[in-house]
Amino acid sequence: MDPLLVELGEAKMKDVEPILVRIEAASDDSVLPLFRTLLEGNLYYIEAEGQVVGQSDVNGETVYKDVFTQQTRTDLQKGDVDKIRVNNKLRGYLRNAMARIQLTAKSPSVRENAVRELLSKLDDDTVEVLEGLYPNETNKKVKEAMGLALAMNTASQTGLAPSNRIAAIEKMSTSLESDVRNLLTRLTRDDSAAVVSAANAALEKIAQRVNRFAFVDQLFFGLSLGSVLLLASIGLAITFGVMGVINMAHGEMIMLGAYTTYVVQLIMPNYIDYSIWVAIPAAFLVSGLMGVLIERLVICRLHGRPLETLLATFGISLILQQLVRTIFSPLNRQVSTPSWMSGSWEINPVLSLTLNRLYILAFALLVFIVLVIVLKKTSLGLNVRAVSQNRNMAKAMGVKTNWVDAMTFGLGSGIAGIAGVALSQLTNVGPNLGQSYIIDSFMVVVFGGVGNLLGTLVAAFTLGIATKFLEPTTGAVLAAILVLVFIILFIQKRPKGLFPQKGRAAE
Amino acid sequence: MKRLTAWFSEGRSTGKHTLPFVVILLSVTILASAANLLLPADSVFYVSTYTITLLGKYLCYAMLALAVDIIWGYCGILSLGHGAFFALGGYAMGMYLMRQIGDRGVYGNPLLPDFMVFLDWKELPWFWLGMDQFWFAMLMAVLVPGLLAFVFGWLAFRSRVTGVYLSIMTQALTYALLLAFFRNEMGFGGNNGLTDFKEILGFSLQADSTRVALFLITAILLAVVFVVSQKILSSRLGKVVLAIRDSESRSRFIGYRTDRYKVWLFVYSAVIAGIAGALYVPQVGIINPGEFSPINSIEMVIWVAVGGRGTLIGAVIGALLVNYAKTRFTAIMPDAWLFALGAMFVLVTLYLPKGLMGLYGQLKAKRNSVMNKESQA
Amino acid sequence: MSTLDSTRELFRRDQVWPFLAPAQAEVNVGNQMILYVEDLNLSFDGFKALNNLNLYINDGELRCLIGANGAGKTTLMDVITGKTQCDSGTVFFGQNHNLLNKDEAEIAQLGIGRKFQKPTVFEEQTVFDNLELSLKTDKRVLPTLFSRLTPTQIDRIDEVLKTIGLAKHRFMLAGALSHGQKQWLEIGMLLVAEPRLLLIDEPVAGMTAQETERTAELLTSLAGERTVIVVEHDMEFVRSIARTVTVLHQGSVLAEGTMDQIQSNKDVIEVYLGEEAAAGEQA
Amino acid sequence: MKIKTLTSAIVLSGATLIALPSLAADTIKVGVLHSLSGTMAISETTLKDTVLMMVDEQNKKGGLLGKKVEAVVVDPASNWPLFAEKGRELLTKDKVDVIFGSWTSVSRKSVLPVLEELNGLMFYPVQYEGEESSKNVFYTGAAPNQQAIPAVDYLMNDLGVERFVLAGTDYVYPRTTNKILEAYLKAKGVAAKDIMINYTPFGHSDWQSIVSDINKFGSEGMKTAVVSTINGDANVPFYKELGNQGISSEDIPVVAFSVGEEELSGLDTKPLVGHLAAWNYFQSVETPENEAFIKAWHAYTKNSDRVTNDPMEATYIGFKMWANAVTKAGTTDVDAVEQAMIGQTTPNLTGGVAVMNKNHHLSKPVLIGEIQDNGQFEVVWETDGVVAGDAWSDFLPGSKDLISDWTAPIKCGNYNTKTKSCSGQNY
Repeated sequence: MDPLLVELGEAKMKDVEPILVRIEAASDDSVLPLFRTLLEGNLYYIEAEGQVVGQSDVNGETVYKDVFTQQTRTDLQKGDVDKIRVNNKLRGYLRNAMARIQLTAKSPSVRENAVRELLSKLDDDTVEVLEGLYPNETNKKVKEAMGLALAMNTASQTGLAPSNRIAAIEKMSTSLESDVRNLLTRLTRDDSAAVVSAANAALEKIAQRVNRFAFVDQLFFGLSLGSVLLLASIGLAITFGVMGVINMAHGEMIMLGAYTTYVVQLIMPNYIDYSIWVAIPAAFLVSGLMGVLIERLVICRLHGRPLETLLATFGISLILQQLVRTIFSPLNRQVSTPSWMSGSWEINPVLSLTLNRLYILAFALLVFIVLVIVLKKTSLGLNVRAVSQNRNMAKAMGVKTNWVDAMTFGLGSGIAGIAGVALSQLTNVGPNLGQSYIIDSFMVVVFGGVGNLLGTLVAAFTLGIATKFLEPTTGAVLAAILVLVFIILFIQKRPKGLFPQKGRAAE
Repeated sequence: MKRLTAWFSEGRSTGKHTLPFVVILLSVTILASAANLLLPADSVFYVSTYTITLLGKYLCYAMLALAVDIIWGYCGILSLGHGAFFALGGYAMGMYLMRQIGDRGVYGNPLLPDFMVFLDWKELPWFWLGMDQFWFAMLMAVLVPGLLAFVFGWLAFRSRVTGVYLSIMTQALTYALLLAFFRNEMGFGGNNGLTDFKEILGFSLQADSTRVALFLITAILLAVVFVVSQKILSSRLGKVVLAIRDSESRSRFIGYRTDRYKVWLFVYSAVIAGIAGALYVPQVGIINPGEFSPINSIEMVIWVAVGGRGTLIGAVIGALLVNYAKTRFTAIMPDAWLFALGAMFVLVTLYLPKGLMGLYGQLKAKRNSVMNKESQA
Repeated sequence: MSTLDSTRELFRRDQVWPFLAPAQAEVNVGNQMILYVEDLNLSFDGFKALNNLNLYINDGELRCLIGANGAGKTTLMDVITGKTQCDSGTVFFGQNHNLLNKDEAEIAQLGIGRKFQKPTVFEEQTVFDNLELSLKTDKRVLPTLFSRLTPTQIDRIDEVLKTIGLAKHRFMLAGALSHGQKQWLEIGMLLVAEPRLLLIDEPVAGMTAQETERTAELLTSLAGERTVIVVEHDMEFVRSIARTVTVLHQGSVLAEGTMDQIQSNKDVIEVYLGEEAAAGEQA
Repeated sequence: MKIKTLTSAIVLSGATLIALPSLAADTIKVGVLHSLSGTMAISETTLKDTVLMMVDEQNKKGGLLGKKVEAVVVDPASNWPLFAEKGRELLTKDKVDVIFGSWTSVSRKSVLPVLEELNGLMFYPVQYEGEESSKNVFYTGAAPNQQAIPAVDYLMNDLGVERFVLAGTDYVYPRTTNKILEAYLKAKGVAAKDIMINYTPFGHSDWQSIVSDINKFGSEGMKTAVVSTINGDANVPFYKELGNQGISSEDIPVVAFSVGEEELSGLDTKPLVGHLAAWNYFQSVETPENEAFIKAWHAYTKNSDRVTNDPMEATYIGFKMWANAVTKAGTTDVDAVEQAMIGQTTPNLTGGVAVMNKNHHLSKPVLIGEIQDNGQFEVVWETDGVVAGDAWSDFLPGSKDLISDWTAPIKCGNYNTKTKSCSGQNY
């Protein structure tokens, strides 16, 4: 083993693969940590000793550990080691090699994944191994996967009798794996007519199911876009809908929230996973306070002049943008995704929902519900509703309208800040972040009906889903244009949006 | 007495700035042009072509501000989409200038503009036909914005979409057009827009004399638009328009079909914006979808707010002043000019709700209040 | 109006086709009746503002409408002037003008003028301009653009200015007038438009006793030549001008007759005067 | 009274606009025409700083022709017509001798007529779509054949890619690049059904459907790669979506032409490891020149975390060559410098020597790098020698007969070799 490691450490990248083949052939599953470390790009070579070592980051410090024994090597410095580099080709090889080794792993899920990984690379050796393992496999799922692999092998053997192959094809037709579909597509060009028709039938059967899942997938995309729109516009629904203030700086409140996330992660670089939980209240406070400040300094002097709040807040948005540009530079800032939010929830081979979007969807709904409760059940909410319906009356009843205005605006802005935390997980954190959402937000609020939170919810999801279902046929740009034109026409038909306020009070 | 009353009610106060404005505008323009063409470049009074082009651009913006003011200051319709009409007028002119290039484009194709050649288009799209004729292109420069304003206005005003809703819808309109013109498939040159113009009516666009001529034409047209708008707004129609701004429902109850008045005024305003756009393009040398961006349209509103809405002269002064400030600021403090610009908007809305003209009016009113009282008695 | 309705309209034999009829056709008051309101229904979010309301007004009459808050007085005016769409029913102006398919401006041009509860005048314009705008003229866009004041029109405005006592303030901005003066200006705007039918909502609110008296005089002098409908809470005022009084209650007509008849009507005493008294005590 | 105020206001503003002619030409002026605000500020401010640093260094070496070099910075604010206006301002008011500027194609197209009218000189430091060669512009960024085509070659030859997704932002650079690549791929025998082309608007942020389409396209049994000409801001959400949908670089590698170190610095790179980019420069390349450059950059910005990137190297090469050409010509006169520029050489920061060709484009090496988890690139492939920039692509029907040659006797930016004629020149 050791001479091979020396070779590995000193080889040029293009010579590495044959060495890895030899390492794989010469060893058992004990080589797994080596391959894994190499795959992650953390394998280093100690030239002086002819040994390899794994590097990892613990609380910001570089630590070296022996790959096989996991013992920490404190004697090594950065200069003593050279990185063993990998490229995509090697990564592909490593992944397959690990799968081959893991076919006999203890955990059934690892075994199943290994089998699925190998579906696309069914060479004779692998098939032989699988055939040996199949009869003794106890876990149902793993056995199914192995059966599928063997069926694929059978189906692709042109030398076998068509009846055997057709039976194998039928077995394959219950699978949604893309490798299965690719194989079946190849089989439709087979010499045997019976095989061709069986493959076609199987493909059709699979296609039906795939289409069903594709629909679910698209629906999820729509809901996810809707949740982003909801988050971006819900703060506006309060400042614009309840207070009648056209806050052009709303987008910048979102931006502040996103930058707050960045700063929080900067302060606690080793606790990225928890940073979101700190960032949410922090962003709420930062944007909320900024909102209160803007309300007290500018907006409270513009009561009853809604169109002029537009101009003043536009000025504010310019100032805020330039402010972050000056403080944080015009470059985008890096916000990391916590590990629990990365990746996706794989329901089956054709349907997987990305976790971050799933969380954001849930988060948007949660924010919405909390907001509704705040407005319906708390005394602040009561005051807010009273002021929005009849300012003078509320004043006469002893409501401190100034205070309520400041709090309402702060609440709306704070929620925009929270939206910024969510958006920082999806898109750029830069000075232009807010700009890209402001128009969409206004569309959502107007479409839903000003002053109606439920309307905002329905409008956000309607627009999100509509956009996503239009996109495949029209392309992203045309879909956006069509949605805008639709809103323009819709407002002509129903000038007060989906859920208008009715009766004399609305006049 | 009667005749006096009639005269009073027709040529009232709003018109008093017209004559001085036209005189100053035209004399400054003519002086600047003469200084550019006749004086040697090293003379102290020489006006560089850069300045001429810059002034020409400002005047286009002033005309655009006039259009915004007519609809916002006088009728209370806050349009956040006037950039769309401006840009459409600009595109009509741009298409004409594009066709004028003829076979002098980089690919030497006599019919197709360069961007169509490298997108591999085989023939001219239908909407480019006829654009090689100056009169037709100019007709389109007013017709297309006018038509769009008519359709949009007819739909919106008839359904009584007002106030904030209308503003947001106009914003949506210009945003939708922005996205559409960005698409290369649309046949308007995508993000790059139309540029690299050579000639207008056979005159080279790079010649000083052409630039000066364009500048003069812009000034004259601005004066014409100013006078015509002044006349319209001081007619009874102008009073109806003001009435609609103050109380639209009352105007309806005394028998005015306010939707038609609003559509009419909206179209008029859009046509002016279109003309401004058509004049703008040959002077700055490029038209691209950026002109449709909602931010631009908001900026126009701000020019008017700074100058003072509800007075035509205010709109012009606002446009000139803000743009001049912008030019200066970007040169003097490139890193901080957005602070200055933003602060200016906030301060003007807070402390000068009627803009600079309002401030001027207040100062004058204070001084004259005593005199007025005497004359009334 | 649905397509079916408009098609039906085409086949009516008692009238010319609507699109052939001149828009400004004279109001046909053949039966001495100028306003027909029949079976009017309207509800806001379940609340029945108008409930099978029937009302007929004679040409040249001065009619007072009274009723408690929410009885439907203002809503009725809203429906007549086209501000609010009703759910069902018919409203005809004379025999030949269906008001329900016209908008506010058309109705105003037919000769129905309205004064609101809260005086609404064009505050940023002078008293003179306010009246000029209300003149009975061609109110289409282009004629308005090229219109000039004729000497007759100026005379007419001067006359009205005198009537409403604002002759001195003709070049004052309307916004600078007192509340009472605004009321007068609004009445003046009605007068100068020479309407056939005037709908006047609480004309004397905010007026001094003297002014109230003058208003009463003015309204009675108008009746005969014009038809006037007045909504008023001030019972003294109503008594001073009314010949016929209609009492509305919960969106329909409760009683109709002379003031004395009304005051002795049992139902009215119960629901209207009773409430009024109660309200008076509270205040 | 009011007339007076008005007159004085207008006269005053007019007077300040009239530039006082610069008193003495004892400095050599370098105009910097990069957006410092607006959407492009993200990319362009770095280049402004680079030019300022180069000016600084030049002055430390004693300036040029015995004179001090002075930078004049203006902000065109990502507003394309403003590029023309500010360009004119630099040339007529500030009388600069050379301009370093522009990033987007449209900004270059906007300022181009002004440069040609006033006979200015500009260095354009960004990779672009080609199809242009002006007497007044030197293109120090990559032309498509110096970036796109080598990258596709690498994908086909080294990674065995058979299917291609050409994804780009909808503007002229991606459109042209993709047109060229499509023609090139078809010439290499790739079937039309194996090429998927997709365009998205600027700043596109919702990539769910497109990434899922790419995933489907890539799971049909043939090795697939994405060739990305997605612009600036849209990249972050694109890569995030790729990572979240579990598309790793081994499954479907993405090779990008607009993603460099600067863009990666705003990105959590862990999910991107292994994706590719093609450039003429990477910060990670270890040469003495590069090390010195990075050191100088960190010292100048007083920030050792600032990264360097390809357009910075292009600016560096452009500035060096211009300084040499001025020295060689002995004057800053545009025509003389233009002729002196052709044939100029400057060592690349990545090794080898860059040469300015007759078509105003550079010969440079092409590198392909894989993204590492530290936000840097690891070079996985490079061309053997330098590749000469091609102003007119051979793969576009409109331009295959065109060449650019700014030396006598042709002296033309778009010379048709078939008709032997020169078209579309503005000077």
